[in-house]
Parts: sequence; structure tokens; C-alpha cells
Amino acid sequence: MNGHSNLLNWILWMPMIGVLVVLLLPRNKEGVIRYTALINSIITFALSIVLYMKFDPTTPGMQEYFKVLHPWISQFNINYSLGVDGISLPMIVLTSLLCVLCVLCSWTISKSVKAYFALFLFLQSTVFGVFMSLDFFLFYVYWEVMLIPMFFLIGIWGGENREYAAVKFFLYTFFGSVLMLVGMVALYFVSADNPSIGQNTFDILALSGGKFTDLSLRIFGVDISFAKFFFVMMFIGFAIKVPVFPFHTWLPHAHVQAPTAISVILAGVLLKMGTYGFLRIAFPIFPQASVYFADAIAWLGLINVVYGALCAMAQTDVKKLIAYSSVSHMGFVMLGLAAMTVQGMNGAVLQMFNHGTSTAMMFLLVGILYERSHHRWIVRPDGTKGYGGLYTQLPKYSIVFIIAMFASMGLPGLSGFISEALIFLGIYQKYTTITVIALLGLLIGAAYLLWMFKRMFFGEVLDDCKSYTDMNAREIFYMSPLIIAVIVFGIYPSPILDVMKVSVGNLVSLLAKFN
Amino acid sequence: MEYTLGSILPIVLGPFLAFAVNVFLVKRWTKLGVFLSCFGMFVSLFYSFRIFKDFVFGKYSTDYYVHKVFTWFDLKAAGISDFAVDMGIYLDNMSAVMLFMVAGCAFLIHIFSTYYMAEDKRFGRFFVYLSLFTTGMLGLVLSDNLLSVFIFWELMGFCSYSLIGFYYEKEGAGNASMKAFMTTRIGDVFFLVGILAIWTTVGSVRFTDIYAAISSGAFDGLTAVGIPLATFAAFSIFMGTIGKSAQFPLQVWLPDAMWGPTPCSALIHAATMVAAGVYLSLRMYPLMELGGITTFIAYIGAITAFGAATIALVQTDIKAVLAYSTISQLGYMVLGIGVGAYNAAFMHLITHAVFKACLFLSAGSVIHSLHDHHTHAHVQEMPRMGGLRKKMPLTFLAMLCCTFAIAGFPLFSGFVSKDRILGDALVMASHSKAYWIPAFLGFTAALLTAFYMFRMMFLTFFGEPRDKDLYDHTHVEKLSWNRNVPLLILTVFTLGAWYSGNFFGAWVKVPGVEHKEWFATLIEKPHVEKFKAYKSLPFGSVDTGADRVFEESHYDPDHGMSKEEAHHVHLIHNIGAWASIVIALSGWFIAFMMYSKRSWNPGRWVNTFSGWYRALQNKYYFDDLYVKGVLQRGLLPFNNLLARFDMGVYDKYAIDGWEAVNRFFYRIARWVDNVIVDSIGVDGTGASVRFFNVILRTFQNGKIQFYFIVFLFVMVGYIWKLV
Amino acid sequence: MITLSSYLAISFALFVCGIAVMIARKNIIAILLGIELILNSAALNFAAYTRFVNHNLDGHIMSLFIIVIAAAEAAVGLAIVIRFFQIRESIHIDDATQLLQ
Amino acid sequence: MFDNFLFLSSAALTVCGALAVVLAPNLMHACTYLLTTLIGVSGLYVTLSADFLAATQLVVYVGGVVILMLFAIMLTGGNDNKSVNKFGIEKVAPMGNAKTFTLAGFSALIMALVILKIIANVNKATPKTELPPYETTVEKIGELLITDHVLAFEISSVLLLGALIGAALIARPRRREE
Repeated sequence: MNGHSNLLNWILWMPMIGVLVVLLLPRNKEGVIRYTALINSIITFALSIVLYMKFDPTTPGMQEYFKVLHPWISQFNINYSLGVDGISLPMIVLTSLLCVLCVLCSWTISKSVKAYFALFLFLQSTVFGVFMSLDFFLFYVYWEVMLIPMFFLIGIWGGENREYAAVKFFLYTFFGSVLMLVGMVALYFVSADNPSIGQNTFDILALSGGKFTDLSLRIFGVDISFAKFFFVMMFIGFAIKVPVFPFHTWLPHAHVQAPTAISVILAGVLLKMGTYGFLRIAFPIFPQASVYFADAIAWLGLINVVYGALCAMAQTDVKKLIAYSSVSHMGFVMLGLAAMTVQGMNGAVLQMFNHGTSTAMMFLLVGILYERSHHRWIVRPDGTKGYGGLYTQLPKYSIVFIIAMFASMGLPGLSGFISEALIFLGIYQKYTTITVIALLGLLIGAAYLLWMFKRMFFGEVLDDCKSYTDMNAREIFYMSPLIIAVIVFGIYPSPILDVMKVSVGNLVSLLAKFN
Repeated sequence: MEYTLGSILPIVLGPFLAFAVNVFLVKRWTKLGVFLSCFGMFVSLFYSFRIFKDFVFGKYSTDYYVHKVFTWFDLKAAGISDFAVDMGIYLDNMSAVMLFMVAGCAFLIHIFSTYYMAEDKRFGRFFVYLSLFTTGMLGLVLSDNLLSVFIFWELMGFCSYSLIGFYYEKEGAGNASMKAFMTTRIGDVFFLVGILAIWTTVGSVRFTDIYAAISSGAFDGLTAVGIPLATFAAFSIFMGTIGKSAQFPLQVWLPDAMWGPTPCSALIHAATMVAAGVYLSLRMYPLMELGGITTFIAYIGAITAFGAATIALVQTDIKAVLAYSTISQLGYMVLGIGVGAYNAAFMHLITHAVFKACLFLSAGSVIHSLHDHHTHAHVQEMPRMGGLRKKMPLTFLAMLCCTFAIAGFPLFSGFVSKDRILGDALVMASHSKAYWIPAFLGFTAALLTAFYMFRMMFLTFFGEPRDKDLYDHTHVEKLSWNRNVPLLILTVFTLGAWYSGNFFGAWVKVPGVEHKEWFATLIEKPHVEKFKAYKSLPFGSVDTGADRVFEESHYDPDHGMSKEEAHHVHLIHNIGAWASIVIALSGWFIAFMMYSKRSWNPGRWVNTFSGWYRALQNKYYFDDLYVKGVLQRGLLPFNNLLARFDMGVYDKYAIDGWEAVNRFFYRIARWVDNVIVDSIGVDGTGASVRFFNVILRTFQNGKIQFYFIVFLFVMVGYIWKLV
Repeated sequence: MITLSSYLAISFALFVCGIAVMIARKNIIAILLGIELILNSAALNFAAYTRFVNHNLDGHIMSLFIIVIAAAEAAVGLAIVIRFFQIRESIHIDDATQLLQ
Repeated sequence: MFDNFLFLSSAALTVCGALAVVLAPNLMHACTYLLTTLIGVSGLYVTLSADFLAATQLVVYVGGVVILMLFAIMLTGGNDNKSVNKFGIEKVAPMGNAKTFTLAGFSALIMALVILKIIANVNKATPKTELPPYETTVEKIGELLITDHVLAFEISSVLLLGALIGAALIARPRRREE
């Protein structure tokens, strides 16, 4: 394919156009604002589908056809450079899809609608920015700017403890990105001395490929490998976002307090930014260090899986339970990354996508239920049941819930299975013990979901639940794309695997050189 | 016979399309949906019968098979990986027989369900699940690799979950369905480990590739987590069997699975899904042998057979008796695998599927007829039945035949298959002391089986009605075709003649009668060496398997044995067969004396062995151990502790604690500040302190004009420097 | 002879007077008067330089903008003063000590 | 000759007015003196061949700003007879005392020194050229405003608008809560 396309620019700035339009609309025209946001996100989604269609799955690395490169701050060799490859494409499509659904599920927001949708579209744009940037500086800017709308969206439209959650989320991620900043700046200064780069640069592609293996640092009189030191820094930065075990505690707070749509974006997209950071930055730039720390990453991933699952089992708040299940599922992604085999990596990227759809379903469903019941207790703090007999009361809702739940626990035929099977196949080749324990995590994963389902859905209908109405047309409408995605990609995953396998394979072969 | 896509795929696609369409019909066009399900099943039955016919009556060698593959998805990237996940269809004699059995049973049960479930408010939904389940089971049988077995396996697990929880208004159904899914999933997880181990070692999970790998020694010398890899993989896969086929120690879910509607118990929890576990072990038999876990398997099977049979002795719920007898019979199959009775184990799988399906359907008709007018519930308790044979003669006939079959009476199918297993167990016991216990348990269990089955018969159909009110309200059975036809057909197939050319079973040779058992001729252990030069065909191509021309079967019970050895085996088999007959009869006799003639009082036994009785009633306390012990005392408190630690300790102190640390540092800084400033003040430099103080205070006086002056002077100074 | 210096001198006088007013007075409005003086001195400078040094009209434009800004400043400043008076009933500059807290 | 006369009279008006602003003990008077200063500056503009500026100065300052100030003075005077507000401070703010005037004089002196130093340099540096003849500048300023300085022009218009609205918003009396 010759020529050049500005499609990435369009996708990136389309939500920003939406922000402008929303801001120009009068505050009391709420309907118009909602429809503007919806139409805008649908256009963005359509553009991302066009991107998917035009994408050439045989090219490893960044696609020349879509590359966008303009000097931004030329004094420091910072460029506005965007690109797409097989790893970022599924994420872009996922983001644009989820944003459409989130706009629909935010229909019932009534508190300053204008500001909400403006911030939401702004958030969407920044997330695209993270997934598209090829310049580390640009990446960092988007990574940071993303926090601002998120902070307000949680802090203003959240639950009863929202300020705490928002501040916690902000500080946590900010801490991580500061570490990342250190790494970024260090790379910038070191890059000029590297013969194969030759100038100070933030260009991710130029930096990647394991060019900093021989450097060392002297800190407090101890020689430390440059790559290892800054890999750890970046690891923490990304790990907070994933979140990997010791840094996971922002997640339950943020997920529980955030409004439904924001929980969906948080779990569906933002967590993937962490693992995307590994795939795009940490692994390609420091392949040797990645291989060196693979064991540690695998163990951390394992802890995530088991710890998240065990904690989830004890939760009595549905949303918190699902938040912990996200911790557990992202652990699988970490395991796949740590495997550094073709199956594991592909499985990890696929799991990123699949977790995005299945967990989005779960959060949307909890949001639907919350709109009816205004609480989220499976078991209230005083020991009585919060829900009961929902199966009888809400039949359609229950069917969708079953699909989401089984997709989340990896039932074959639904999307979670293939990615998890690939991850396990990848990790088993390297770490047998870890695999066996992680599979136990899978078992617990089924346990807490089924137990929750049993407590909420079976049995006689509680008196409180008798007033709940079943899903309305709008809710069914925005659930249906996810249902279709979960089933179709469970049966036929090739549409996603085909676009990413070459890019992922490229990364795996890079890592294999240092193995 | 050449097989193309069109002649195999309808088997799976029939029920699957019925399911897919049915999902949308379930609310409005229930009747149409039900019809579609049955029709899909019929299509499936038709095609599987064609295959069955070709394989059984066609002139194929015993190791003829059809194998077609297609790529499901791949991770191929030039020069980096050529990993691809292939799916395929594998047909050999075993799967042909299995296919016919599954399709047949499923079809009949579909028909029966149109009678049984007709008044249920979720009539349509039941058929949706049933169609999906049948898809899964048929897909499993057609699978050529472990991964697709696993996929269909889990799919069936999901259907089983949904059907057990079919009456979701009841709390107990929820518990039972969760228990069933979770318990089987324990096995599934191990199964997945086994798949991973094999996939990593062999590079493929196709049965044929695994056989080839076994024969070429790919597993030799490898270990995993400290034990030989073959043992590890075999054990893991066998754990899948334990979970799915409800073997000890994961047997606890199957009795609870009776919460589901009776036809679903018949199909899923008796005939097909639970048998899939055994089917898997049979498929992977070479690996089990290589891993050296056959003794272990034999013990598990024997313990299960015996233990479940003992529990069945004290059950009063008619479905519970059948559930435990299912576990017990599955134990027999596993025992058969353990003692190397490959053929017999598979045969028992088939015969058991037929007679157990029939038993459940009969029990279903009994339950359906007994309607308590006070509680508006169907009655399942045997103590409230009795004398029903007059009111429902057809059901009585069907159930009697099945009871003869399961108890192992001659002329019936159970005798043919079960006694072969017991005979082989005895042969093994004669070779190795380790097998004495399985063999002994097997025979004891046979006695118990005969006893509790006849106990059930006597309590249900004979004697005087014990609940007169209930009996009077019971209608004389209606001759509705969709109830009777399935029962009759299944009853006919409980006869042993269908499975053996010899009414007395395989091993009793009547002089002059030719050895004609199709079953024994067809089903053979996979000879792994034959798969070395094996090639699978791509999906689109026409099968050329017929080129592997007819080859006289070398199957012969005496094949490869010395004369003395063969004689010994025959002798033992004969002993086993006669012993079985005696045992079955004595089981009948005890039951007759206790429950029909009432000469022996069962209450005496209960009093004598009251401790055992309680243990049996509590199912050997396994449920208590798992639910109360492991879950309520172990896992859940631990989880709560962990979650509380996560939010209450780790998050509160380790994370939010940073705030306190910050404040602490701030305090230190302030303290240092104070101390240093103060001490300098004390040391006589107070003037300077005051000076700075004054300056600072003056600068911070909040007076705009002052700020302005300061600003002005600074600026002036700057300009002065500049000019 | 009128030269640049004469204008600068006048502007200087205005400026110094403005400074003096700003420092000496305690009345906020009076201080605003001082600010007006200073702004005028600056504007005058621009115009003078335009006349004597570079002969294009950019200086005038600048003066014009200064007048505009002064007008705006006066408007907002007086509004604040009035508001302040409404709250504190005083226009004493030392009452405006919110910055201290 | 007329030039000189105009210059001298305007300068005198300006400087004297400014001094009077500094020294006037009454705010109202100070404001009136400011008026004279502004008129004087306007006259100076005339001598600088800045006719448009002079006009603007008259219109905006004399006609606008000073009137605004007078209004403000009148509005802040209070219409009751109390001379002390609720905080016990004199309502009519003092126009300064000896201390402040000393401080102001001192500061002004220093400023004066600095500025004189600058001006001295400037005087040496500026070349003495022939003065261009008087001509009208309105047309050229208009042209410049919509060509070279159009952005600044637009921004200042926005600024004025903002100031207008802001002033109205700030000064608007609020309804009391109770």
C-alpha cells in the first residue's frame, strides 16, 4: 500500500472535536449534548474500524502507511509522531468500542452533563494518544494528561467516598509516572552516546532493540546495569497501572467509587495501558533486562492471579468483587508477558482485548443493577442478603450476566478461554510450577463468580428486588455488541490474532535474542 | 465409504443449529423450538447411524479410522513461529459406536422430554440447553484432539450447570449447580494441566500424534514437578475423568445434580456426560499405561464402585438411589480401565448408558405420576410409594428389565459387560496381589448393586401402597406415545443379545457356537506403533482411508498368549461369570426377603450397624468435609482474612501510611528547624534571629503598598544593573 | 526648543508623582489615580519616541492599547473597590489583608 | 511658536495637576486634579502630532475613566452619617499622613534618581533628526489596526468586553441570603 493516511490523526482528534462541540453547547441542552457525544464516539469507532480494514497484517512493526510525524519541540528533538502496529490496533479498536458503549450507559447521568461528556471525550482522546504515540515524550504527556479527566470523573461523579478514591488513584499513578519520567530522561541523555542512535531522542522505535545492554550506572558506589535499573523504574511505573500485586490497592477504591462508565473505561482500557507500556516500551527498549527479570514478573503475575482471586472471594460488594477479579485477570496477562513465548505473548495481548470486553460487560451489568437497587451489596454489612432471586425477577439480565460471567471465568466457546489457554501454553513451557498454581487461580476464579451468582440470582425473590425492572432497550442495545464480541471471538479469534501475531512475533524474536 | 464434510458435520450441526435458532424462539414459538430441537437430534441420529452402520457392518479392519483436520486459528509469523491450533474429526470404531449411542439416547430423551416437561413453564428453555448439551457431547466424541475434547467438555459442564440450576427459584438448585460445576472444574483444571504438558512435549494434542509420540518415546526421561512426565500427564488427565465421572474423591456433586429435571439427569448425569470422563480415559489409555497409573485407576474405580453402592443402600429418594448407582457403575468402568479390560469398560459404558437412561426415564414417569395434592409437588420418596405395578405396568416392565441389566442377570446387557470387567479384575488379581482388593470390592459392589436395585423395585412397585392417599390420586398411566416409545426402545436395548452374539456373555464358550461378538471384534486398545507413520487429511479432501484395505481382525481373546496362560484366563473368567450370577441372585434374594416377603427386618441391621448407617446416610461425611471443613473452616475464613489484610492493613498502613510518613518527616523537619533556630537564639545569636524574624514578618504583612514598594525597589535595582 | 528630553521629563514627573501617590495614599481609589498617572506617563513616552526617534505609528498604537487597558483596568478595579466597600464598608488599603492569611 | 506655547501650557497643566494629585488632601479634589493632568497629556499628544491619541485621551480618560472614578468615590462615601464602619475604622479613608508621605517622597526620590540616570543615557544616545511635519494620523492608525495589529486589536476588544462584563458582575449587589 502506497501513499499516506491521516487516519490516526483523525481518530486521535475526533474526540477533541467532540469536546469542543460539547463545550460550545448550552449547558441545559442535555439531550443534544448526549447525542453529540454519542455521534462523536460512533464516528470515532467507525474510523477505527476503517483503520482495522486498511491495516496490513503482514507487516511487522509500525505501519508506514499510517505514520504521522511532525516536529513538535525541535530544540529537544521531540516529535509528534503517531503509529500503529498489531499490538496497538486491538487496543484502539477496543477503546473506541467501549467508549461508544460508555456514552450510552452514561445516558442517565444527570449531574452537570456537559462537563461529564466533555471530560469523557477528552479522556478518550488521551487514551488514544497513549496507544498511538511513538515518541516517548508524547507518550508521557498523554499518559499524564489522561489522569486529569480521570481525576475529575471519579472525583465529581463517583460514589460516596469519591474524593479519597480519586486522590488515591491520582497519587498512585503519578508516583509511577514520575519513575517512568526518570527512565525516560535518562534514556534521552544516554541515547546520544549510542552509536546506532547518535542523537538525543525520545523516539521509541529508535530507542528499542536492546541498545543499552552494556551501559552501567554508579549509584552509591555500586555498579548497576543501566538497563536493569531503569527497567525496574519503568516496571514500577507500568505495574502500578496494570496493577501488579504490591501496587494494586488503588484499583478497588477507584473502581468502586467511579461511575459505571468510568469503571468500564478503567478496567477495560486503562489497565491495558500498563501492559501495553510493557509491550511497547519496557520490553523492546530493555530486552535483556526483561529476560533477566522474567522470573520475577512471572511470580508477581502468579501472586496477582491467586491473591486477586482469593480477595475477590471474600468481597461482599459486587463491584469490588469484580475489581479484584480484574486484578486476578491482569495477572494472567502478566504471566503471558513473562513467558516471552509466541503463545504466551499472543495470549497476553488477546487477553488484554478479551478482558476488556468481558470485564466491561460485568461492570456495565453491575451499573444496570445499581441503577435499580442503589446499592451493591451481595451480603449487607448486617449479614442480610442484598439481592436474591434475580434470575426470576430479571430473566434477560440474568442471561447476559451468565454470558459475562462465564466469559470472565474462561469457559470454552467464550472469549476468555482462548487467551487463557494460550497464556498457559506459553507459560507452561517455562514455568511448570507457576502454571499449576495459576490454574488453581482459575479454579478460584470460577468459585467466586459462581458463588456470587448463586447468592444473587438463585432462590426466592427478595422483597426489595420485586420492584426491579428488566433491562430496557437501550441497555440491551449497548450490551449486545459485547455479547457478540465475547461469543464471536470465543469461537473465531482469528480477526484479532491475525492482525497482531506478526507484530507480537517480532517482539518475541527480539526477546529471544537475549534469552 | 468415503466421508466428506457433508456426511459427518450434520451430526454436530443438527443440534447446534437447533440450539442457535431455538435461542430466539424460546419465548414466542416454544412448540416450534421444541420440534426443531427434536428434528435436529433426528438428523444427528440419522447421520450417526450411517456411520455406525458403515463401521460395524462394513468390512473395515479394526484399526480403520477417518481423520480430517482444519486449522482453527494460528500464530504463524514468518521465521518466528509456525504455531497453529488444529481442530479435526477423528472417527474410529469406538467413536462410531459412541456416536450412535449418544445420538440415540439423546434423541429418545428429547422425545421423552416433550412428555415430561410439557407442563413446565420453561419448556422451551429446557430444549435450548438440551440441544446445546448434545452438541457438546457429539462434538466431544468426534474430536480428534484433547483441546477440543476439553472445549466440549466444558461446554457440557456449562449445560450441566444450567440444567441442575434449572429450577432457579429453589435455593438448593443453586447450591447443587454451583457444587457440580466447581467440583468438576477441579478435575478440569488438572485436565488442562495434562493438556499443557502433552502439548509442550509432543507439540500437538491430537490423539494420533500422542500415540505416535508414545511409541517413539517422546515422554521418556522427562520429568515434571519431580515425577516422570508421563505419570504427571496421565494423572492430570485422569483427574479430569475423576471430576467428570464423579469418581472418588470428587463424587460429591453427582447426587446433588439430581436437582435438575429428570430427563436431564437421564441424559447428562447418567448416559452421556459422566461417561465422557471414562471415554477420555479410554482414549488416553496408552498414556495411562505408559504413566504406570493403572493400579491407581483400578483402586479409584473399585473404591468408587463399592462406596457409592453402600451409600445407595440407605437412600430413600428414588433418584438418589439411581444417582449413587450411576457413580457405582462409573466406578466399574474405571475399574475396567484399571485392570486393562479396555473393551469391557467401553462396553459397560454403552450398556450402562442405555439401561441407566431407561431407569431414569422410568423413575421420571413414576415421579411425574405421583403428585402430592397437599404440597403440589412431585413425590420422589420411595417409602411413600409401593404397589405401583398395577397402575403403571409399562413403566414397571421397563424398570424391571433395566434392574435385571444393572444387577447383572444373565441375558441382560449388564451381565455381558460388567462380568467381563470383574473377570478381568480377577485375572489381574491372580497375577498380582495388588489387585485383590479392587477385585474383591468389585464383586462386593455387584452384590450390593443387585440388592439395592431390587430394594428399589420392591419398594416402588410391589407390596401394598404405603401412602394410600397418594396412591389413589395416581392416574393409571396414559399411553402417550412420546413417553412409551422411548421407554420401550431403551428397554429392548437392555437385552444382552444386542451386544453379544452369545446370551451367556463373551467368555462362556458354548461348543459349536461361533465366536461372533461384534463388540469385542471392533473395539481394541490403540496399538500405538501403528500411528508412527500416520498422516492426517485436510478437511476438504476426500477420504482415502478405504485404501487401507480390509484386513482380517486378529482379535482373539487368546491372542498373544501361551496356551497355559489362555487356559488360566478362561478358567478365571468362567469362575468370575458364575460367581457373578450367584452374587446377582443372592442380592435379589436378600432384597426379596427384606422388602417383599418381609421375613428379615432391615431395621435390625440398621440398629446393629447404627454408626455405619449414620455414616452412609451422611455419605461418609464427604460433603461435610468439603463444605464445612475445607470451605467454611478453611478457604472462606482465609479469604476474609486476606481481604481484610489487603484493605485494612496493607492498603491502610503500607500505602496510606505514606501520608503518615510524610507527615512524620514534616514534623522532623519542623522540629529540627525549631531546635536549630532556638538553639542559635539561646547561643546568643538571637539578634540575628529576630532580625530575620522581623524581616520575614515585615515581608509578610499583607499590605499591598508594602509589596508594591518592595517590588519597586527590586525592579529599580534590576534596572540599575541593566543600564 | 522642544526635544525628546522635555517630554521624557514630563513623563518622568508623572511617573514619580504616580509612584508617590501609590505609596503615600491609603485610599484605594486614590491609589488607582496614581496608577492612571503612571500609565499616562508610559503612554506619553511611546508617543514621544514615535515622534522623535522612529517615525512610524507603532508607538501610537501602543499608546492606544495602553489607554484601552487603562480603561479596562479602571473599570474592573473600581468594580472591585465597590464590592470591597460593600463587604467591608471601607476602602482603606490596609483593610485588604486577605493575602496575609 | 504656537507649538511652544501649547507645549508649555500643556506641560504645566500636566505637572501641576500631577503634583496636586499627590498633595490634595481631599479625594474628590485629587480626582479633579487628575482631570487637569489628563487634559494636559492630551495637549502634549497634540504637540507630538498624535491627534488621534489626543482625541482618544480626551474621550476615554476625561470622558470615561475620571467620571467612573467620581462615581466610585461617590458610591463609596456612604450616605449615612456614621463616620466609622462596623469594624471601627474611619469610613472615609485617610489620604495619607506624614509617615506615608515621607516614605513616598523617599521612594520617589530613589526612583527619580534611577530614571534620571536612564534618561541621561537616552539623551546621549538619541540622534537629533529633522522632525517630520504635522499630519493627520487617523487614517494610518486605522490601517495599522486592521492590518499589522489586527490580532492585538481583536484581543483588546475581547479584553474590554471581558472587563465590562466582569466589572458588572463584580460590582453587582448580591441578594442577601437571609
